Amino acid sequence: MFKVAIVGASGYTGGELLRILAVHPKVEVKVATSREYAGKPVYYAHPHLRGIYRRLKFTKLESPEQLADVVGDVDLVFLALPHKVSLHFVPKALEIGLKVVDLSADYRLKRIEDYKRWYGYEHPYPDLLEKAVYGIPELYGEKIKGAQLVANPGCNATSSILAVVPIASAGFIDLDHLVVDVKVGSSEAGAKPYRGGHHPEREGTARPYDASGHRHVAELEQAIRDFTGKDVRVGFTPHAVSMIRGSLASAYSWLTKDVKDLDVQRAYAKFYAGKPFIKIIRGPPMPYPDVKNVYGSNYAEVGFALDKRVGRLAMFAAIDNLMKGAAGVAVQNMNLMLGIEEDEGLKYLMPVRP
Amino acid sequence: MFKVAIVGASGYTGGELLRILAVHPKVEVKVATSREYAGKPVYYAHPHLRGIYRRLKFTKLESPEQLADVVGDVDLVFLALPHKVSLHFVPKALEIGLKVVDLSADYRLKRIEDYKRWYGYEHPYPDLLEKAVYGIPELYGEKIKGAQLVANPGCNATSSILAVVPIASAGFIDLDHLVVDVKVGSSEAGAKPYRGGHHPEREGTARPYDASGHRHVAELEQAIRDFTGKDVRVGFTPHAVSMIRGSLASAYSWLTKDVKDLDVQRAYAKFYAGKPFIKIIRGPPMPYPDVKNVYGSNYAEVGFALDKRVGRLAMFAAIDNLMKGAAGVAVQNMNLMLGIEEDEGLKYLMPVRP
Amino acid sequence: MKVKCPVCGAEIELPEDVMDGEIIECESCGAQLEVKKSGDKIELKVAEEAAEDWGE
Repeated sequence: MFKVAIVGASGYTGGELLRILAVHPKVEVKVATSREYAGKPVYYAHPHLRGIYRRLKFTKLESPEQLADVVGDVDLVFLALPHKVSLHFVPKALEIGLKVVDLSADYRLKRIEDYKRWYGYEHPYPDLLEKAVYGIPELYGEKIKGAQLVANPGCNATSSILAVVPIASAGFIDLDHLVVDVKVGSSEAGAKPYRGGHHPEREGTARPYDASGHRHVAELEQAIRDFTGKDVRVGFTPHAVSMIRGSLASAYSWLTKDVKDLDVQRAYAKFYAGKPFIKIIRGPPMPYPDVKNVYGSNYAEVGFALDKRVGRLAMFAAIDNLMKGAAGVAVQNMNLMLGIEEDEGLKYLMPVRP
Repeated sequence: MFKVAIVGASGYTGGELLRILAVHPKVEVKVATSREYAGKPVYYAHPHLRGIYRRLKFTKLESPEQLADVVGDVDLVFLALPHKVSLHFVPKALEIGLKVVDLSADYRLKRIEDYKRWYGYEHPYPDLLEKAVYGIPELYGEKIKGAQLVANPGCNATSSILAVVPIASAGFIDLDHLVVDVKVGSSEAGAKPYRGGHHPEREGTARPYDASGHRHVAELEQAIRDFTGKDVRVGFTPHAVSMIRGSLASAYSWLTKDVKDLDVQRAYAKFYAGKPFIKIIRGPPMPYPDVKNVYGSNYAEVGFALDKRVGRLAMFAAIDNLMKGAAGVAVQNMNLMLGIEEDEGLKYLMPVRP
Repeated sequence: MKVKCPVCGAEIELPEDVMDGEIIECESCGAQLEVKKSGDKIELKVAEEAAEDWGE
């Protein structure tokens, strides 16, 4: 039985980690930390988990130095801390021999200059950037198995990558003309109230944000670089839409080869062969991905639409931003790092529809 | 006092026409037809209009031949009939001397082959196609003033056109690489229940539809042709998202000239100078358009985002699909055709927010 | 005091006591203009930075 700790467990992602691990037969949550809820049972932050984690209370953890005492004897730690806070917890956790799944953005990018541009700071641990493995199992599964440190991906980056990379690496789209338009639910911004996330302001909205360049694009460009060797610049615009969960990426590019629908489907099928959480969608009953088909689960629906008249290919991926986009993939990474079946635990979480 | 008739007045668009015209000081709704609700007061189909249209009942109208008797003595008729039904009503209405605003798609396109391709039929009245004026006042206002027949635009076509045409005609984007991604509310599909519009299926969804070519693109390509002389093919993908009203078009292309934000803003300001229903959005407090800012009104919010790093321009427009996308613009066209102030009546309908 | 809108060129009437940093809306094109006042020189600049509170 493996033991894990969740640092920063009172947020939405922390709640999802607890929800998944409650049905994971080979892993036990030993520690769940939260400054705000320290001393309280976990259901204070996650009312739907009342009666499920009977003895687990939130413990206080304020600085990296306390890691050894608070989580010392676990096998793996999930760091669900804000960006730039996680930064200094990771080295400490590795130092005391823990495997780390970091859900922040602090170790996702390989190039120092990317942190300068997208996050505005000089990364203090460039050596750890090398060591960290980017946590998308469908792309980097083998490396994740042997990893000590996995950087969990951003949710909008995940849906975009799952839609685009198999086709980019198949080499039949014009990578100099690639744009991604993401529609995402309100839970993506986390549990802290702010004006844009206030229900009357969010209900019924459809609006772009960070439209002249959103930081998640750096992860998409990094993955395209890894799989095509090409250094591309992608247009990327997220939109806030009126739903709680879901990230739907719609990527558009133009064909550089005369391909048929079957060729596109084959490219996805080849790339995702044997991957338990990817569903490739084509034809009836619903021809394209829908976030409602993966709600509350770790599945991703991937699909496409070839517009022969225009020679344009649309690539789609629908995920639950809190699951395949955060906590679900974190557990998937944990499984691989601990040598457990990739879908263990996660396979019990069926999509909830309607 | 002008008199108007609404043929097919029991649907959502019919209800919006009644809602607007109830506050229009210079126009009176003489006739509202509906086969299904014939003999019933209008609020049977539109409960929110109870007590507003005291004496107006739905009258039966089944074939073009009955037009003369049922709506004979009005000045203008709105045809809110399904596609290919309106087809044969228009010639008859013109014959008896009525001005016509046709809300169907039957007279929107100038080229016969477009009806072949997008609607699958040989258009029986090519001469009327020439006569019809495409009903977007911000583009064709002068022609609409003198028109006998106006073809009201499609809602997703309207938001796309309002976002793209000013920039396409300013000549600094690559029209060979233009895609439009539209997010639209459930009311766009009309009042008739169908599986995809069933609340449990629609609530919380984000999914593409008609993704390999939606007929509204023909209207966008026609407008671009009219304003640039270029025959372009545009990628166009609508998405069903979880809201009732709203059409947000996000159009993407690449710059062919070194332009700054101010140049883009100027292009919009110049094109839309003096147009009462267009709001150009830039900077605080909300940098981009939001459908919630135009809900229930005839306004359109237009905005943009220049991604200098990628050399990509995003063009946005947010409208209420039932208003600026259907009934609102129909009344705007009516005002122009009858020589009334363009914003008469419509100016009383403030956006409803939050 | 008359100033030209930097976006559409329309003439904008500014009150004498207009403050530095005040936001003026151009009547004709709706552009949001920030007043830059140094000494008696007044200039209107398009308000650019996006308020963070709306984004995620």
